[in-house]
Amino acid sequence: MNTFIQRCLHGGVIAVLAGLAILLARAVLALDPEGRGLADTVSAAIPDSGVLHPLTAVLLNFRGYDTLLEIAVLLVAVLAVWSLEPPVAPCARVLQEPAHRNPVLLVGLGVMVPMIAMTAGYFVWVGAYRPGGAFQGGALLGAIGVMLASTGVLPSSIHRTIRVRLAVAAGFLVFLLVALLTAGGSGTLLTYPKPWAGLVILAIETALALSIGVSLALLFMAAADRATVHREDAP
Amino acid sequence: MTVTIYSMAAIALFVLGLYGLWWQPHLLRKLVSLNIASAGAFLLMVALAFRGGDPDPVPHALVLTGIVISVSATAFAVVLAARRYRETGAVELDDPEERP
Amino acid sequence: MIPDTLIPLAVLLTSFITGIAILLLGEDRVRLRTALNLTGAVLKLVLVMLMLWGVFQGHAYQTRIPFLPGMDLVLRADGMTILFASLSAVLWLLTTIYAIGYLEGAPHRRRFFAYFSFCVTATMGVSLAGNLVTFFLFYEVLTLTTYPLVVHRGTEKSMKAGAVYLAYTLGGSALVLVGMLWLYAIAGPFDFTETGVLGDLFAENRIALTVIFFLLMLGFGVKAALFPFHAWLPAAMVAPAPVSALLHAVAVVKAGAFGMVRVVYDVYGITVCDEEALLPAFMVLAAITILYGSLRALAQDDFKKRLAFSTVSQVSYILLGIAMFGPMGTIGGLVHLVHQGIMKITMFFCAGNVAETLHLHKISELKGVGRRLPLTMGAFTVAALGMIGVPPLAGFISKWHLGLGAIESGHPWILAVLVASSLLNAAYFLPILRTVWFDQPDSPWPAPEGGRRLEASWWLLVPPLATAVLTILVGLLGGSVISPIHWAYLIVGREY
Amino acid sequence: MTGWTLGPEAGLVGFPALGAVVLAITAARGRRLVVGLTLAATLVALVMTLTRLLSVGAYEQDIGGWGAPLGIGWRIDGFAVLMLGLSVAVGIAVSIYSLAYFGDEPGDRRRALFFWPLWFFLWSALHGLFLSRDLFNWYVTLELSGLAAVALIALSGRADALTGSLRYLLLALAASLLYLLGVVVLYSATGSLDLAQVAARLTPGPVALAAILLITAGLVVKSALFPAHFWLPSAHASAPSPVSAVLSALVVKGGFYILARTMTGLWPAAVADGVLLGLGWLGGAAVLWGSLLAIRQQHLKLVIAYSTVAQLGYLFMAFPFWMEGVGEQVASRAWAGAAYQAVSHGLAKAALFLAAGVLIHARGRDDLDALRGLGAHLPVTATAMALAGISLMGIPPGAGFLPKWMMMTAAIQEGRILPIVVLITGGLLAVGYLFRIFRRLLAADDVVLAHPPPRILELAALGLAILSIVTGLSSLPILSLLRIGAPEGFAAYLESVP
Repeated sequence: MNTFIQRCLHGGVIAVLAGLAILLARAVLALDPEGRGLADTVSAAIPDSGVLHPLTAVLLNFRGYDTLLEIAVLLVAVLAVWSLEPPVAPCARVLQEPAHRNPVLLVGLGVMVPMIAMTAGYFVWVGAYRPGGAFQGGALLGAIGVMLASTGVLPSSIHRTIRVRLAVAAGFLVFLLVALLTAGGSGTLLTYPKPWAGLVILAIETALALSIGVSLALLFMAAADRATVHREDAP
Repeated sequence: MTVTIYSMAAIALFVLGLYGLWWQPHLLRKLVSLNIASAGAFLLMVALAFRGGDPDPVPHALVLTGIVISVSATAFAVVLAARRYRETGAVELDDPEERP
Repeated sequence: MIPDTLIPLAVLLTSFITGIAILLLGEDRVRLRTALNLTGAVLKLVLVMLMLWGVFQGHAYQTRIPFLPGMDLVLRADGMTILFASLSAVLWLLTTIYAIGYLEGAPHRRRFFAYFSFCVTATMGVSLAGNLVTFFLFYEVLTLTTYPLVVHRGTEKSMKAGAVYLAYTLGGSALVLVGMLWLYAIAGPFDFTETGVLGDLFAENRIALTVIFFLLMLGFGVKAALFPFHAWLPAAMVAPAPVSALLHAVAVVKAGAFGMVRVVYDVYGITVCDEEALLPAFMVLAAITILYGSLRALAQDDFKKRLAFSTVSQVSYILLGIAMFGPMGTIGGLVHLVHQGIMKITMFFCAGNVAETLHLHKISELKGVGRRLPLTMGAFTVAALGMIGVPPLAGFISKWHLGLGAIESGHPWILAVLVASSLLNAAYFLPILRTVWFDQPDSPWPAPEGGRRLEASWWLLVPPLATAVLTILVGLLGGSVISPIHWAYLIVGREY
Repeated sequence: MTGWTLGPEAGLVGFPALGAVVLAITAARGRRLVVGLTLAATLVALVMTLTRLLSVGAYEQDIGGWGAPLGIGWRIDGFAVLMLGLSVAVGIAVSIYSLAYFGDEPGDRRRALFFWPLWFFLWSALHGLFLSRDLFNWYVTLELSGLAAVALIALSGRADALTGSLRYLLLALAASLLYLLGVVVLYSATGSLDLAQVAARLTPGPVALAAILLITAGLVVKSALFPAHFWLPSAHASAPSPVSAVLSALVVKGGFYILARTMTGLWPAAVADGVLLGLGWLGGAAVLWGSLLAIRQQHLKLVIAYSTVAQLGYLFMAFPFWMEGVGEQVASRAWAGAAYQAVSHGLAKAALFLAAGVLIHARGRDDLDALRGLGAHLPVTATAMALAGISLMGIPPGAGFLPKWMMMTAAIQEGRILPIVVLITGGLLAVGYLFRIFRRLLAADDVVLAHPPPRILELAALGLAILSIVTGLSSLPILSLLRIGAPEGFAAYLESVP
């Protein structure tokens, strides 16, 4: 009897999902195949945006408010992950053997980290003209963090220092202050003064990249910590 | 035509992801399923942005925002699930062996 | 002086502010609390008397507060208001005095007196309500504020009684709510108006308005303990004596009865009700309740339970009077609203005194109590004789007018009901009097505590004596301006 | 300087966010000061927004000055400001409460460290949600508030909280994806994310239907409408009490708010009658089912959480009155009723959860029988519960009476009996589950308090409870506020407000 109900439920869910797929497919097929969305509008507004690349213009200027909130999401995720730390912090690391005992790893790090960091900086700067920007740069910085954490260079309890907290929050803080100051200046959030728009965006992007990188690395470390503990505890 | 193929694939991914979210008992599998569904949604956005020849940047920006949100939520969910495992030993949402 | 538009509000505030103040005071601030209680009660009485005089002179007191688009909360004083409000004000003062004595040293007195004040505020609101939605508001507040009083003792038994009480009264309120909603949909927003507001509307919506009438009347009937919705009243007897006194004589049952009065006279209009034959059903229901309540009262040995079933029976006299078309019947019903209150509250004070001083709860235990508590039992005797209808006491006046009304409206069978009911009244009250005065006690009664000369403290004696005197006075001084019967004549003059 | 026209509504989003990030950096240092400044600044921003609204009428703000469809827009009208007012009132009470609630025990101190930034981010996100008129921006605010809410639930660290929050997180994410897809479909069809522009460009057809269904499905899960309510009770009941208050009073309203905005915004061009009717049925079912389950619970906070399930149902019972062919009088009455219900429930439920927190704190347990006799010890809290209860039961003068009255009069004008039956039964069932709490509070048992609660906890709960009664007696100002910029086709009833 129980399995019968389960089967009915299973069938029902599949039917609903199939219906959902058909509904969506029908809607997609009914859309105008030549619909251009806002492509032309964006192109027309690019000269006023302070940057040349449309994606960056949308992210940091036209819909910059979304990005502000999105960075808040990342910050909230970091806070949330920290808040879950068990009362006694685990000392486990991903690699039991610290890197400074392994010369190959150490040299590798010495080469890779500056290179990646430079690439990240380039990405942030180039975002104004071609594909790139804070997210790509931040992701690379995050990769540095992951490398350092995996090799045991960074301790897992790193967030206890105010400098780390500041680095995580910097992107949001800078962005928010710009938003509030522009609100005070122009009556609406995030209306950048025209001649300065490019510079303001670059400043925001730099802070964002830093915070995104640090946040991603910290999220990874928190999850990795947990994963290690998980493995050790498992029977 | 390309748009249609990508769109249909995206819809399929989305629906499969939702199915997995419902059907898979293990929390990590649920999370993977959820990410598959997200991938479907993002793919659909990018695909539809390509309809008019040169791509519409707005959906791309939206996808980027969506990805960051998805990454944040996934990381949090993983840590949450791990913490719960430490507390209760449960790896499934309705784990019958969950310690009270 | 307070302007006319604010007096109704001030009448409410005298007890509402008292309640808040008591709630804020500490549990052990007994003297201050007593002072507050008495000040509030006296102030309210003064204001009500002021209004009484004003209304008599043709003043219009009205407070209007916007509530919803097209719907105001209206507080105002008309003849019926005065009848009910002065009853409540007088009895609140007396009951407060009594409760202070009765609960001396008991726990949770802060909560008790606070909710007591809120309860009176709600009762006053019911009497002052100038339209149905205001009436409903205070009616609901009354239900809720009475609950903590009913369950005041906090025992399992009182909790059960509280649940029964809520189930019945809120069920009744739901009926009223539906009826009110429907009525507003048909008639739009309206105030209570003498001779009714429906007029020609009735002919257009005959079926709907008939159903609404029954919804409203039965809904209010629950609180008036109309058969078959009376079961909560005897159950609520677990409450402390002052609460029972207030519930039975003034607040809850009377609010129900008053609601029925308002519906018949000031919403539908007595003429419409008569022409559309809405009333006979309620006449029969009232008659059944009167006889049923009396019969059940006969079988009770518990003192308070017997009084409770007596209330079930007596309150339906009011409905009986309303349901008879004709000035005399109406006068009988309205005046009984007051008279029953005065007499019944006397009895509950006395029952409370017996329980408080001698810890007796059963009638069979009361042998010879009269010698130990002569003043208390004297008051009880007056009230009981009044209930039975011995002239010239309060009960006689009501019954006389009801009898006249029965003949006037062409329902002579009502006379038979009245006679039967009076006989039953006698059958369950006279044995109590005999036991109390003439039976020998099984063992001598313990002497009053602390060698007091009085049978009980002043706090407990003054209220029943006062109401007993009132029972006599309202009968003897029927012609004076402030007598209830005079007001009933005044109201009837405006309703027909 | 002419350029300095301050946008006060920006402060409603900005100040809590600023407070959050400052507290995230400085941790416990200067917390009281930062919290106090944030509360004061947010309140000032609300007052200024309200003043501006009253002087110029409903107005719009284009963030970044781009304007739709390129930029994101805010719409500040009566409905938005009403919800903002609710949020600020509840937020201030909860914040004051929380300052005392998280005490000096080590676990509490650690919790407080994360509570404040998370809570202020949640607050900020909710304000962003109420202000927005951009479909994708709503997605972002939903995610921000949802993630912060989940983290706040998990803060209590109890096993059931971890389970509850995890279930909530997974469902919320899936629901957001459904909503997001609906938005994508709308954008692809109309080339705009601005609600008004979408409404103007959308034509009925498979695209509109798919979009509405997806958006509705996503938001229904977010706002825990029956039968998608199952995540709510465990999540709301296991969270720390101030968090429960915020969740039940504000967070679930977010989904309803967006749905109400979309439905009224896209109405009548693209809204299918079947969807509206279905929402109404589900709402009615939620009222009955939630109340019945609330009566069966043995734990205080579960009773209150199931009551939320029931009370949310009332919000959705308004939707069928927006169907094709219903007069504007009735539609607007139902719309105003739903908005009023959102406010009245928010105030009363927050008060109830805060009061519950006091009782649980005092006794150290949360089963119903632990409440026996507490009323005598904590009369202020008991009073707060009673006042909030009056509102939830829908008994005048509680605020809960008015929305029910508006919906019932709407129903009777339309000649629909079923909603009336559900509304009245729901009220009676609410009496049933609330008096299970009250009767225990009034019981004569003599109890010893584990911890005498700080006075400020009791006062915060009482403040909200009194506000819920005041709201029940001041309908005209609230309705006339709601009238400012009411959506087209939903103003007739409000026009009659003097």
